[in-house]
Amino acid sequence: MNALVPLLLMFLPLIAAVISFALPERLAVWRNAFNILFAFVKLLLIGYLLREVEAGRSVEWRYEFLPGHDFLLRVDSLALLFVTLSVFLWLITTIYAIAYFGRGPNLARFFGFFNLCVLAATGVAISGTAITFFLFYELLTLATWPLIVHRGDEKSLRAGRIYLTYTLAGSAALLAGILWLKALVGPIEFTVPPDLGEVSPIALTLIFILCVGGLGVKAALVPFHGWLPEAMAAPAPVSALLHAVAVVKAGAFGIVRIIYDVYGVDTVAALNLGLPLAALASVTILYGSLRALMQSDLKRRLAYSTVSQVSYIILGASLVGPYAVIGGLVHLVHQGVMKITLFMCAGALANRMGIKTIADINGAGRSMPVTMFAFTIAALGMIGFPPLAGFISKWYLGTGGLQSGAPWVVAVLAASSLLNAAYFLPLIFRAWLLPRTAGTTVREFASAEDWMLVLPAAVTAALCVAVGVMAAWAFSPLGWATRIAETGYLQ
Amino acid sequence: MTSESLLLPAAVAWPMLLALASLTPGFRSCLRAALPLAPLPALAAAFLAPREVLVNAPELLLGGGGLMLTDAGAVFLGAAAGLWFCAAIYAVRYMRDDAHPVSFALFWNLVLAGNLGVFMAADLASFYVFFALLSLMAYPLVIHDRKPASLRAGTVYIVLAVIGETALLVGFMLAAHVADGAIMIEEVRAALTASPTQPATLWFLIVGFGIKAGLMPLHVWLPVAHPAAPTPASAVLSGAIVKAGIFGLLMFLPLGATFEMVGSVLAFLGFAGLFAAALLGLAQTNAKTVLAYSTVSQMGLIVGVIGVAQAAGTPAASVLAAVALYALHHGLAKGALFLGVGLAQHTTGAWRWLVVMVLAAVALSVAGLPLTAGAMVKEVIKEPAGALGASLIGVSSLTSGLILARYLFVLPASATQTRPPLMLLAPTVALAVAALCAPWMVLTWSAATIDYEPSDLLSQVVDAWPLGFALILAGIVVLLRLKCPTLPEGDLLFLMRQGLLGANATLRRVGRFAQAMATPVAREQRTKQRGAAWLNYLDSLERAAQGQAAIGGLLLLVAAALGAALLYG
Amino acid sequence: MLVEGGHVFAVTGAVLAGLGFYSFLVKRHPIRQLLAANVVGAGVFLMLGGLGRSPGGADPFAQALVITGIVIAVALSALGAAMVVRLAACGDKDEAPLGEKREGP
Amino acid sequence: MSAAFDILLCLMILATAGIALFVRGAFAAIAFFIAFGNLLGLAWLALGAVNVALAEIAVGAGVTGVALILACSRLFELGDNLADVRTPLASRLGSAALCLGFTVMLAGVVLTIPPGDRLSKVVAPLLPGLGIENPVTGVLLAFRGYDTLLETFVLLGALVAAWSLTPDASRRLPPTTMVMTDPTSRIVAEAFTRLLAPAALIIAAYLVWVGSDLPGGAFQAGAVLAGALVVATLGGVVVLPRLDSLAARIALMVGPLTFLAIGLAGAALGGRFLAYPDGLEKTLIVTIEYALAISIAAGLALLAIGPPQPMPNNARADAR
Amino acid sequence: MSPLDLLVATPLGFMLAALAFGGQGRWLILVASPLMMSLAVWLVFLPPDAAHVVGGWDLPLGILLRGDGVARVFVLGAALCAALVGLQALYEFSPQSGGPSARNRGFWPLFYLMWAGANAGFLTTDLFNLYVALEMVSLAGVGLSALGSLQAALRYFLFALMGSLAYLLGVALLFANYGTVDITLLARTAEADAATLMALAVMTGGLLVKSALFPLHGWLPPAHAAAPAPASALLSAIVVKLGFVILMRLWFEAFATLAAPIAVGLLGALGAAAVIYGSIQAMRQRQLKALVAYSTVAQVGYLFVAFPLVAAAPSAAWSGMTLHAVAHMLAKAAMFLAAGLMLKAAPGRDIADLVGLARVMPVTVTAFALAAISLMGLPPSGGFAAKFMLLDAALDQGAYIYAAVLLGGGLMAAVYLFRPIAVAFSGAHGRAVALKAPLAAVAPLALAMCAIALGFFGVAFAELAAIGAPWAQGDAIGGVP
Repeated sequence: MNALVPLLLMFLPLIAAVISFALPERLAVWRNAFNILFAFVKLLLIGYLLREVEAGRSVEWRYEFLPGHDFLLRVDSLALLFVTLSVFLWLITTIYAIAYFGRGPNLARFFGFFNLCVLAATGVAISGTAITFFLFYELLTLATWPLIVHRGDEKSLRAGRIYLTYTLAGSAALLAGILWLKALVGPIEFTVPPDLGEVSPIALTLIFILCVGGLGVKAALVPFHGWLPEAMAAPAPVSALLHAVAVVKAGAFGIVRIIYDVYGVDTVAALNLGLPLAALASVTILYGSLRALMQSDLKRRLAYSTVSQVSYIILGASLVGPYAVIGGLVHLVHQGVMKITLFMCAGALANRMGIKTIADINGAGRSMPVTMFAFTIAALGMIGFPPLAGFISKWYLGTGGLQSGAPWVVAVLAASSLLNAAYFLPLIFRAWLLPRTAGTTVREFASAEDWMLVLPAAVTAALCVAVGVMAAWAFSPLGWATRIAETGYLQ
Repeated sequence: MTSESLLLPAAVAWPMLLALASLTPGFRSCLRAALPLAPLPALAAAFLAPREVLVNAPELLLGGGGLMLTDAGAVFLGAAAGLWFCAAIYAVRYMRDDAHPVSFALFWNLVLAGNLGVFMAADLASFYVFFALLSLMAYPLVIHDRKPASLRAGTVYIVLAVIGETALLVGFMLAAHVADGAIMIEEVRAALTASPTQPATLWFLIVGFGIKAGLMPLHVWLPVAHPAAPTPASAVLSGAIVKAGIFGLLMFLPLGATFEMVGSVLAFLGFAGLFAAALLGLAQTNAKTVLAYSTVSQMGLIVGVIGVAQAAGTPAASVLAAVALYALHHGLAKGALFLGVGLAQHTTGAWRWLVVMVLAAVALSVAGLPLTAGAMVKEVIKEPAGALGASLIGVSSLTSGLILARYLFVLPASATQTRPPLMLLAPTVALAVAALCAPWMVLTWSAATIDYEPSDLLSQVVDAWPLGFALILAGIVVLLRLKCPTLPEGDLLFLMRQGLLGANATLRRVGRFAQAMATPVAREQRTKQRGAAWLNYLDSLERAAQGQAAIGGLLLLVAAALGAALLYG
Repeated sequence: MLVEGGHVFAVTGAVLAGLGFYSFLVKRHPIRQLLAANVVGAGVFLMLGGLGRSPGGADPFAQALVITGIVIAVALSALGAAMVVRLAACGDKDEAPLGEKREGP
Repeated sequence: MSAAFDILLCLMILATAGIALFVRGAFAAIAFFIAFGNLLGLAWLALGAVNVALAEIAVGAGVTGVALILACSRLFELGDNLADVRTPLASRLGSAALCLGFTVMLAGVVLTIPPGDRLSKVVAPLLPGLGIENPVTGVLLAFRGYDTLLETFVLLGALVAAWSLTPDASRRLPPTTMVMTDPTSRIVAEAFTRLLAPAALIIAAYLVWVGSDLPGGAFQAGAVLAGALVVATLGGVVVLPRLDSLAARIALMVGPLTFLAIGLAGAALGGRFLAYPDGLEKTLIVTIEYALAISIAAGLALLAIGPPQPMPNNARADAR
Repeated sequence: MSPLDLLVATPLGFMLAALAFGGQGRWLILVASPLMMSLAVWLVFLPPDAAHVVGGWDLPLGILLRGDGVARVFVLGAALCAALVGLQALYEFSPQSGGPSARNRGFWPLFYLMWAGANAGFLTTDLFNLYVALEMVSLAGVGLSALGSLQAALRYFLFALMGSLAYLLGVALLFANYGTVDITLLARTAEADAATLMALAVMTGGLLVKSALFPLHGWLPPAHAAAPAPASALLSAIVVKLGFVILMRLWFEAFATLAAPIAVGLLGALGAAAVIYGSIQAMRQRQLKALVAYSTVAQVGYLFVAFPLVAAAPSAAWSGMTLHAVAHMLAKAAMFLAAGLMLKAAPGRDIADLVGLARVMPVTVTAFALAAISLMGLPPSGGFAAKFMLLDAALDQGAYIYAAVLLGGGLMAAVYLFRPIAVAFSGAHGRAVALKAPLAAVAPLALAMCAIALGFFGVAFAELAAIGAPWAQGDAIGGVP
């Protein structure tokens, strides 16, 4: 029975995608119902998986799809962390997307590819071998491209073009890296770290650079982050789920896999690859925040903030200390929850009140209080305001940095927090305190649709608070990350 | 977990509950009425709650944390709760026709919760949570009336508050690292005292708490922000919230160990602040600003004493009790004085003289008039301050006397009303009385830790010469109607603002320049010309490939090449 | 090894093939190129025949191959001729093929 | 002596080929090409391959020659003066060097291969089983029957491709009524056809019949018949049917159809595809040969004449 | 009654039937497709050493038909392609779709002729028989491209003629030298003397023209671009592959011992040049079908890049090479059919005219996109599996240049293939008009789905392709029954 669950996890979004593609526009109601239904079923599956993995039973499905290479879907605790995050947030964003679009053109196509994206994201999470990971990693690019060019205007086409140039080049590098490593040590299975003893260090370093470079594109590390702000031309649900959570996390998740499951902690330390990566991540953190400060468009500011926040995860992963790993992993979840709230609120503001730039947000609090409240909580969380999610991950990253002998990490975190405050607080300040200057004033809950538009953001905002406050709870993301770190990597 | 120990979490949870309640529309009407209820559980906790008992919630925050009341904490808690209670009653009447009641009630309660929580936190995480709640949620109070001036003040406040928060976060991380992962405050402090940490950890903590406590160079926001807030809020800001900074220093500085350099610098900054702030206060015209400067100077005194204790390595116990007592007295007194300003606006004639008399009594106590509680607490705090410190404290009564005289002089005249409303008068008087008697009561309770035997009356009077001199000076000024020079509200602030504006302008210019450089348009032209050259080469290659001659010729060429390769292969 | 009878024809076949190739490359008109192709084919078949010569007569297998080759050659040449004529007649009005008259990128 | 004759023959072949390839005028080139074909036939006779000689002269020289001449005449009328545009010297020199090298290498390689009989010793013992003596027909129709089957379909395919070129309008026109333009030559052709036709028919029938034992066979017979047909059309005696007319299609398909049917029958009766049940080989081979002869005749004739021309040719004929 | 013969005889029979029925000949495809598909499937499930001599005449006289791995895979691929292209042609050349009747009548016989020729070529091991099969396929190819542009067809004819003559010359030399034209016998007796080397060189030259490798590709783009969609689909998918299969047989079976690394390296180099040249030209095309045609030139390059990889480590790269060929066959056919439909709906022939097509004809654009995914070698497609196996082999052997070419090629393919897709996705308005017959898009979609499905059956495909492969049997070459 256990082998079937990952397969089911794969087939559900596939069926949903096919249904979404097939149903004509006038049966949109049915399509929405199906999407939400499948999201719930998937959530139940995740619940079952949680119980299984907790009880220690291994859940995997293996099939040799290329001579010498297995297509392995295995749900280990790390995979479960990312899967739970993406499945839960997919449910939220589906509801949000339904409300956001209402009756637009090409929606069947949108929801079809939307489901394919989640299939790819789940696939990335529960892939057991390097080639399976690559397969879903590439599928993610293919599934997200149509969503970026969904509107079909010149801007989104240009964004799509840039997105493709970056991601396809990145995945080519990744493929080269994986295959080169396979040539040296045979096919790579994640939780069975290959013995890299007799492989020449130069080759290992080059392979590491190739793999991390390839993954770095999706994880928006500095030289390769160009596509993320451009991808903001896509509609809000896309930027919310994909460019804040699924796509960007796939890159970071991949890097965690490479560092801990392929190379292993001691090899990375021996080759001292950890520090340069940490340095690159830190540069990205600061650069991202600085560019966010200079942006005048709301979504681009959030995009640059994503660029910097994702590098927290990579920073944590590359510092190879117990606390740093926990910090990185837990930020994987926290950043997802916070950023999706921000994007959903930004989307709701843009959709209902036409707020595009920072100046338009004046007095938004008065006409859309709940959305603005959620936005404020998520923004405060990003800054690291204590009880919220951001603080927990910053705390672990900081102490982790100190623990693995890199005190400058604390300085980076401090500077980044200041920059975060510098570009988030004015937003909150304008929204709540300044009077409404431009644009329409609209009642927040005019129709049922509005409930579905605002509630998701509220739920995720509440999640930010709960995750932060209840951090020490066994089943909180922090508890889960600690368990992963202890069992998985730091015997 | 006896019922009393439940008081601690209740003290914090109750105000938060009220804050949430103020958000629900139904509760709008009795919003302000509920304000005084908020600090009650905390007041009860200060007296009844068992000391040194950890009330922990394992799942919350970083796990293992919780609330615990220490003796000094109890004193601080009691003082703060009392002050909040009176200010709340005052606010009920004072904020009756306020434009933004919901925002005031919401943030008032949140700041209260933060303030109370800081004194009870047992672990780093909860301490940091309450401290952040306290400092960030106070911002809306500062800009409550939305006037441009208060908005500017608010900006300064929030910038420095955020910097303080970040410094504190870094300090806590370094401290936790020194205590290799432990997050309970005692363990952290023990680790700090035991191991010779490099001073960086301490400096971050000092900066973090210094900003809140108004330490000299970091005090710039205080004289600008406190007056901007509505009167009850200013009272609380100066009376209770500033004490959080002091409490933080007490909690985290390794008082047992001797840290020469850190201690002496702290002492110097403290005492410098004591005198400079007072003198700057004289040059102000707004009563609340004068009081704010007086707060800065008093806090300077306390920090100076802590600095000396840190340098000398005196054990923590004695310092804690003395500072707690002093803080108690200063909090209540400053609260009364602030409320007095609001009250003065509403009284004329005979009542006004009564109010002035009460305020004068409190002022004299703060200045250290012998036989008053002020003198007693000054005496008590001289003990850990060392010889130089004690004499400085003695002299300081001159400057504090002057500044308080200035305060009385610039008290705002009343517009119309003759009788002061009871709801405003009662809390001010209550606070004044509390300020004068509470220190004595606390002294008796904690006799074990503080041995204070009042010296005979004559020597006290002799020691009080600076105060006498100050009174004489004030008298002369009043008689000759001399005009004091006036300064803009924030002193250092003015310079910093110019610097900031300049930096911002250059940053924006750099940003525009980088943008221009990287525009893709320029790049595309360049590639176009270069590309055109080999494009037509490609076309000619294609035409040749399709040409007639290619048919046979190329085939034979390829065949020949293959043949050769086969031969020599 | 002395040049036996078969070699004479084989060599002529080879020369014919060479000449045919040269003419194919030099002559621009398709009809002349068809003609050249036929000559090359004939040359190859002659070479095959020559090498298959033995005192007892030509090798039947080779002959069968040659006959099949000749028929195929004629079929193709006829098709080629028809196409040339058709191209000349309609001047290729229907679709402008690519590569020829393309006006650059 | 015969060696001298061979060398002389080869030199003449090379000479005619050279002229055919490089002479300026198109018609002259084709004329010499036909001559070259006949000389080639002689060469095959010298090599002892009578079948091939027949095929070469009838098909190689005959039908190809006719097709090229007709094509040239039509091109001439369509205004393409078949002028030989001179290719630039550089490419001529280049290709000359290339071809020279190629020829020398080829000749060298050929000389290293000792001429000699390859498979005749293998073929000889199997022939009696088939009941035929002519080894070439045996190879063609039995041992390599598969090749021959495919080859007939190639012929058919070429015809279909040629005919699919004609635009719709002229589809219904009969294939170029290539009646001679000036009356005198038409009379000569007409008379000659009257004389030639019956002879050709007899020769063809004889060739097919004798093919199984003596040199001859379907292809040669078909070519002879095709030649006769072409001359008849030129003389106006016979009007070749359109491709989509039933008669033409039946004539064209009878050969491949019978060959395929017999092949499949062989497979169906338990043996293998194209395996003749023993005892019936000769009869089957002969029937196939006859059917093929007819189809090849029709195919080659139609191919030689080429697809119908809507253009001036018919017009002028009617006008006059 | 073995599929080895029927696979050739049946299409010939249908050719005759199509000729006989004339105008109504097009409905025959409805019978022919399922019949041929079942025959191809039957071939796949024959026992591994299934081979027999036509007519019972043993080698060296007779012709050996052998159903080895390569044959089965290519016959199945060709059957799938031809069947579905046939169904599409049913719609394309139907009278109401306005196709001139002459072309209708000409298309079907040539279609079956090509199918028969391809099957004959894949199954036989006799070099002369391969010559005849080559002629059948080239003739049909010329005929089909003549339906498009005569000039391109004439050039293709002359190229093909020259290629065949070169090939014939090689066969003649081999027969003269060894007395046999059968690959299995040659494999045993071949040794590196001058005649054989020259024969191999000249034959390879001829076959390179047939499979349009880079310097000799001149004839392909104009012919494929101008021909009607089903014709260009057949040309790109099947015609190009026969030349390649014969080269595989020559270089890896008949003259495996002679294949000097330098020579194979030269082929690899030409392949790499083809990949780069084809991709760059494809990027510069403005017309959709020209772009797809040049993509064929590039993809053929991949096949020849695989040559040195197979020569060095046959077991690893063999299935990659064959899988790439079959995946290209399916994907290219799907892409040409889809392109044809899209150009019918679009106002012009240029890529810029495809605005808004994704909304108007979603199924066709999806087929085009899926085919593009396979051609780019992006997972989960067959193209990806093939590229992966080749990359795997290349990196195992340390052939980093070829690995770089494979990866770079994939990226360049992405550049030129995403351009039309992006235009199709752009513009909500678009002037395109919806097609009347939505069913027409079923064929390209089915083909594209097969190309994608290949990605999941890499292992099964590898085993199938390895049946009777020259390197698999070690010494037992050519299982003569």
